[in-house]
Amino acid sequence: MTPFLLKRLGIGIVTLLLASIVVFAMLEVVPGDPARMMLGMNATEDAVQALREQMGLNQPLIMRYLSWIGGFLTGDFGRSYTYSVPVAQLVAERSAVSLPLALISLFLSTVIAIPVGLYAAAHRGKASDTVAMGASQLGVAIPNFWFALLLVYVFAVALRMLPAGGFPGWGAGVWPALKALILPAIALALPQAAILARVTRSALLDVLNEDYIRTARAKGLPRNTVLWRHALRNALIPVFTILGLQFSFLLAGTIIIENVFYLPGLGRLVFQAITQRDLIVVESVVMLLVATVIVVNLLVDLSYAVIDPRLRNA
Amino acid sequence: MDTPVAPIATPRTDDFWPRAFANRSFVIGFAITVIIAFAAALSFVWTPYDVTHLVVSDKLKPPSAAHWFGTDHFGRDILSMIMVGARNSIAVALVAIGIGMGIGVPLGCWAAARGGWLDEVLMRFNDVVFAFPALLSAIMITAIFGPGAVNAIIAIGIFNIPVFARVARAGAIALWPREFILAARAAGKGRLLITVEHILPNIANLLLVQGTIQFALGILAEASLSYVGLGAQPPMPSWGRMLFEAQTMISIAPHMALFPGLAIVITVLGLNLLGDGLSDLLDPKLRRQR
Amino acid sequence: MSLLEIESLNLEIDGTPILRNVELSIDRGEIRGLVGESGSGKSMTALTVMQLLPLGARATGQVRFDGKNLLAASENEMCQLRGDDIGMVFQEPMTALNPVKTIGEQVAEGIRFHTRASRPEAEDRARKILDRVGLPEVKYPLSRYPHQLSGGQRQRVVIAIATALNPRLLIADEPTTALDVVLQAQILDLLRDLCHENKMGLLLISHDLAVVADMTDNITILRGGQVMEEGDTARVLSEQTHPYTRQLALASTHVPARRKHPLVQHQPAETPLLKVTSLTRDYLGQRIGFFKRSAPTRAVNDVSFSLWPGQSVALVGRSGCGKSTLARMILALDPPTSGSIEFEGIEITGKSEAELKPIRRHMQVVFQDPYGSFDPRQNVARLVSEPLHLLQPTLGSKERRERVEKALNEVGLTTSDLEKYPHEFSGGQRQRLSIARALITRPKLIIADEPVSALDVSIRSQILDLIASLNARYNLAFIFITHDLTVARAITDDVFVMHEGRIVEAGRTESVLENPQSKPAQELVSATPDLHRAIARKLREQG
Amino acid sequence: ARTDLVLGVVLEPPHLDPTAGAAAAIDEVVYANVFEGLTRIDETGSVQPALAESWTISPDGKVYTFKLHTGVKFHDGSTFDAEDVKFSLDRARAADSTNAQKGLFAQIDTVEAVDPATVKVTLKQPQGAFLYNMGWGDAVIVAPESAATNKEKPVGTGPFKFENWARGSSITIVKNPDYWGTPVALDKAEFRVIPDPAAATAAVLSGDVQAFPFFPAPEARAQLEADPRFKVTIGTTEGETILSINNKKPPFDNIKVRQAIAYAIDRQAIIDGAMFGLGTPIGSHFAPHNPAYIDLTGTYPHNVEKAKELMKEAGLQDGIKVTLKLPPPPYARRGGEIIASQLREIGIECEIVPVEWADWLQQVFKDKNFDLTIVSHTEPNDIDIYSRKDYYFGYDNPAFDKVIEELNVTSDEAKRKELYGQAQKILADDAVVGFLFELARMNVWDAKLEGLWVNAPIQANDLTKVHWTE
Ligand SMILES: Nc1ncnc2c1ncn2[C@@H]1O[C@H](COP(=O)(O)OP(=O)(O)OP(=O)(O)O)[C@@H](O)[C@H]1O
Ligand SMILES: Nc1ncnc2c1ncn2[C@@H]1O[C@H](COP(=O)(O)OP(=O)(O)OP(=O)(O)O)[C@@H](O)[C@H]1O
Ligand SMILES: [Mg+2]
Ligand SMILES: [Mg+2]
Repeated sequence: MTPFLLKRLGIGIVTLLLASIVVFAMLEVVPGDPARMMLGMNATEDAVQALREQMGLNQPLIMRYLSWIGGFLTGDFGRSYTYSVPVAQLVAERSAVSLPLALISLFLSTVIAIPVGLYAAAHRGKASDTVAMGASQLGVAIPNFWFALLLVYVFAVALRMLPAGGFPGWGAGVWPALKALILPAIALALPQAAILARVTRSALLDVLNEDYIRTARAKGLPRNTVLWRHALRNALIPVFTILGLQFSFLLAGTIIIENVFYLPGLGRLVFQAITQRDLIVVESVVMLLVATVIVVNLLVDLSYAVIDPRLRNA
Repeated sequence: MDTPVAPIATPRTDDFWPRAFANRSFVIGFAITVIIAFAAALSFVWTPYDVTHLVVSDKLKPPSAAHWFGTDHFGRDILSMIMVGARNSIAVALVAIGIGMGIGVPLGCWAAARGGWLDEVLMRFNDVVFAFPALLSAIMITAIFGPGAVNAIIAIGIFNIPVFARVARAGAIALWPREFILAARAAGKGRLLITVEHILPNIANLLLVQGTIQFALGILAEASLSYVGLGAQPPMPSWGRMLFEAQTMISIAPHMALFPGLAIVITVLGLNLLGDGLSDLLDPKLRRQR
Repeated sequence: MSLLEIESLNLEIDGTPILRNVELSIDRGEIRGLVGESGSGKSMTALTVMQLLPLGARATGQVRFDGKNLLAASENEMCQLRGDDIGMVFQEPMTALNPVKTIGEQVAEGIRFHTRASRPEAEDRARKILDRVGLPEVKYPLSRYPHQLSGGQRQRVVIAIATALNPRLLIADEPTTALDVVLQAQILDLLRDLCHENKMGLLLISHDLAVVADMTDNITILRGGQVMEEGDTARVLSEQTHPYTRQLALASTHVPARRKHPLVQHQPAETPLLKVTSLTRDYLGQRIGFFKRSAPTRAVNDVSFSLWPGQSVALVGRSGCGKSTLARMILALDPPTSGSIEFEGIEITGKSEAELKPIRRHMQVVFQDPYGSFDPRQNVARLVSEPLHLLQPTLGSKERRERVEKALNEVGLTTSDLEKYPHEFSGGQRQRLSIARALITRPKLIIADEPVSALDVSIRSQILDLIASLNARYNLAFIFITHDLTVARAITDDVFVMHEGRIVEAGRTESVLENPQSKPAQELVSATPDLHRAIARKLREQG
Repeated sequence: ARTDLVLGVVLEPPHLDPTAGAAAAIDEVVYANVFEGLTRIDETGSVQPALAESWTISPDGKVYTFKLHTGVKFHDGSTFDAEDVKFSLDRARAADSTNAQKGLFAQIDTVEAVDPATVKVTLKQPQGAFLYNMGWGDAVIVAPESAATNKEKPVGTGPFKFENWARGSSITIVKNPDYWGTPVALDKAEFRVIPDPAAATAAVLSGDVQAFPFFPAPEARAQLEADPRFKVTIGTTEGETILSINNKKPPFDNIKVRQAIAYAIDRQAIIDGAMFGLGTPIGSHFAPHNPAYIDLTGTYPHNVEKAKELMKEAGLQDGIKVTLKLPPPPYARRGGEIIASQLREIGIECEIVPVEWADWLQQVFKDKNFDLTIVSHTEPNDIDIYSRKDYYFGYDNPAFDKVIEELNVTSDEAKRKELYGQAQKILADDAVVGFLFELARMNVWDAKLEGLWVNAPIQANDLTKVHWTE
């Protein structure tokens, strides 16, 4: 267990380090001067230079990388060029939107998908299976931003049930804040739920073909008992794998969905930061996302060991 | 004394089509794919209207006999734009898959053939690429090199590499201990030759099925990128950008959002169904269950 | 009234008839054998009784258990019967247990379901029954997972599950096919004891006549879904009145007519065809720490022997004793940890693929699985010609074709098969293809790793004939890997008995098999079922 | 009546210090609400007194003496006096200043705090627009104590105090109870950032925001006008939207090519297609609502034949390939597509290159690496940019420069008007750039809301007079 963890941790750190170099290098070649960007068309050249100096943009590349990484290690993520507040603060504020959003949609997609997948697998070949899988095919095919648009026009503009977008902040109370996240979470969750339902069903069908299912049935256990007690747990590994992968899709999906709903989340922060050349913010957020993905995958790997005893001493 | 377990599909081409036409997913998926591909191909030689010619006075016309899918805010014919957009989507997704396969499959096969530390290194590298949320990286890539179809292709293609590398490696690793590979080794064939002669043909089905899935994902990815303005650039129409432009006009010209949206949904649906059908047809394990 | 009565049972799957008019009955305490070649419908008969048929199956006729018609029983009623009154053991012990549940859970589960016993009660009973099948609690606690047990132990767990509630009928569908002979004998003994203890009816399904002859009171012979013959085991097998019965019996005891390789004393100066000296192979242990691994497995341990041209030797031993590993090293497909292998006096370890080419052409291989040893995507012409790659200079396409045709002829196939794909052949034909491929470079040595164990008895005898004739015609040397001593006896001159990586006994085949010296060899010999002996014993018992 | 307001803005300010950044988004939040200057610019674009109660100008036009209001306090409680004015102006024109509009202060020679309520500003030369310049957001008065932290926590003298900034989402200001002037009617105002036109439409329709000046989706105009809940107004801006041409780069250094472009452009089609009819065609770089405006749209009327002929005369009958770099706003992106289609008809094939603002500033504005681009010049009265040396469109005409020089030293209104006319005419004749239209400003707000600006002489959301009617 521990050596496995250590190894994964080591790999995770190497991944992060590589990622930091890639991100830094990529952003180094992004055209556009953040200082000029901040001052605009009429700014004089020396004003821009003064600002560059102030922002530390005139130091050599390697120094900037090292001081950035060094800052990272000491918990200092630097200051946003455009907002001139500490990046950590910015990221924390934005995470308070994105993280709940991703978690809610993960939760939504799971509670929709697993029962649907189970039901479809249990009724394989029947009309209800066909309908459920047809719907999931459709769900996979719908771009989430398009679906988001439909949701906004139905629930916000036509029915005026939920806000069309924006985020009042958790300070405004839990319910108003949650209300603002409902539509985006649904838009994010739907395609994921569709994928997950399909995976759940096919994993279950695979498992149901295994010999030990026959053994269990030969004990006299009824079909549903076998499905729940024997099949589901074995089917969880592919399901968890997909859940892990989905998390990174969800994170990326928030970039677009947060734009549609103008939610002040991490996704919009990076998108905006890229267009405004607020490189330090981009770097930090990307690193954060990569780290999250690594941690989530680690958790998924650990969950395998919990599910399957054969993997416990691997 | 027949039908022993064949873990890999047989190359029985003679009965592929009859079986295929009995498979509902395949038939629907194939039909949709053919129609879309035909529309895209047709757009090279003919579209109902010229999509680069703007007739502002004809703007936002609802669907009619003259414009089946209506016109957009510049008075362009939406049907024509969808046809040309199909070309763009297909081209971007196809080339991206080409990049993904072209690099990913050799990498995966190499890792499987060599094993050991090389395998470990290649797969870790894969993990790094995988760890980046793909859309975010695509945005960064297009931010660096500027938006455009070519950069969208590269961005989407790069993220296809680990996918194909994994599929190819998994398929190849399962094949290497098989007896026919041992027999080939006993016949003095080297890793490269065995990979080319035995491994690749035997993982072709896996790759084909994965290919249709990635194709569908590529079309969605292209639409997403175009939607945020980083895909193909005007005057080349693209489905994602059409949707983006339609956004603000949903209440005055819903057809502008409806048709490109449907085009994406139907194409992706078609490809997914095709992939489903193919994997049913090509996977003997599933075949036996039926 | 019998315990189980099957009358005029017909079964169709998706419209294809599988069983036709099957009749079969079992009394309390009776052991009935159900034999037949692969695909004859043995398993389907069993699954019909359990009502666990695949989707799309439709059974008509009568299946009465204790007077109750099972074909008309509801799923609920069947659930009550399964596991309680009727137990079933399946062929594959490796996959028959749920990998994520402990063996305790899996045994107790059925007990709890049927008796509504509390968890501790059920576990207590589980403990008892596991103890009964030879898995005492002290060594094998209930908290073990299946992967922590060996194949034979897993099969014991499966038997424990099936017999936990003392069913009145036990169906065992090839319960030992996946196990080696020693384990097979143990499991069969266990089943027999359970039957006698509880007056349990047992339906024993097997394709091995010897096993059935040894175990059963009555026998039913199935072919193509139809019952060929039925009756008292000893009588049916000794009289062999039905032609198919005779055919089966002959095939399973078939010994090819072959000239024995003479026992010659070789001079030390002569170079043997193959000389293996102190060969050892370790497999890395499992990783148990970041820098630590468990002790390596020594799969082959200090093995030495010589092989002379034209000699046919058997390598026998229990499963996992290192036979295949040894074969792979000789074929230079796996590097040895230490020791040397000389082929015609030339060292082959540590050579590059290019340097090996001339050696490889004289040393070919035939594998166990006649299907898996062919690339399903290549046609016969390409498959069989694959080793021609070894010839220098390379042949023209016409010559290649001639060679392929010749090789096909030698194994009794025709040139019209050239364009076919492996799946278009039967198992026996495929094994012939495999031999043709091995022959095509005119090798001096063929290593055959269990080349007939996947084949039906009738086909097996054909292949053995073929191998024997090739051995004689071309003075081909054979290393024949098998766990089946009958096969070893049939076609080999000498035998090496392997045990835990070592060769523990070597000698002329007859003498070793008649009079084994080492304990492993003795165990092997005594566990090997023998048709004639079994019939003789049966007849004696019946008087 | 209600006393709260949620107002939509398209762009989020990078920070809230108007003296340290060009972004109009800063002024849209803080101008006149949080910060005040010596003067201010009202809805009609004329100069009004603000912190300066009154002023006198020396006869040579070089010395301005401002009389300041007394009893004014900054939001942090510190008092406002002449020293703050001197500090602010000196800071803005210092060498290390990061003021985005340093040019505004270029003519200032000295600033002198005569007494706490009097400031004397001496200019190097007379400057007609000086009082106007002092009304810019970049010239607001800040306190030395808070100047450094204004970016995050702006402290001004205005009728509203900054309260909170939820980054990426909204900025909230509240009534300043200690305001020196007329108190405002609103207790609280929130500026909600909604960059996306579709989201803006949805937000307005759903009532999430009650006012959206400079509404970004002109296509929704008809729909919103038909809805009695809303009041839709169309105001003017100072945004001359032009097809910028790189005058230094062949073949655009040839006036014939520029004229051909001018003839090829169909302004009305662009206004209809890109702005859904919102916008006034212009024929030169001047706002039509300005008294000095002259209509020059007829200089080069839409005439494809003429354009083709000119191309032929320039020897380019076989057509040319050029790039058209487009910044993000819809007027540019949409307008660009239409212009590309119009230029294609005379053989100019445009490759459309969308760029982010950052790239645009770098590539186009700074490096002058472009052929054509579309941009709106939103600074008021900025015709003088054509005389700037090294300005991005590379126009160089001594005759024009002379007119501008003269303008700079003229304060007589009639004379100025005439000079402005001359300048407009020169630009139009030279077809320096493609003059397209004056950006209109579509405002949407709740029908029960009053006091918002219809026109935008400067980019600001002056909330001082805003109130609910019920
Ligand atoms: N799920 C299924 N669907 C359709 N046909 C099947 C299925 N399972 C088995 N069959 C067919 O039924 C026939 C009998 O199969 P069965 O498994 O009973 O044979 P068997 O005698 O047990 O053979 P073996 O010794 O190989 O186990 C075969 O022809 C087989 O192809
Ligand atoms: N690749 C491997 N890695 C680790 N251990 C292995 C490997 N291959 C074989 N072994 C171990 O080496 C031992 C000998 O294996 P081998 O396959 O040679 O046995 P065998 O005699 O051929 O058995 P069988 O009759 O079951 O085929 C076994 O304990 C096996 O678990
Ligand atoms: Mg069977
Ligand atoms: Mg073996």
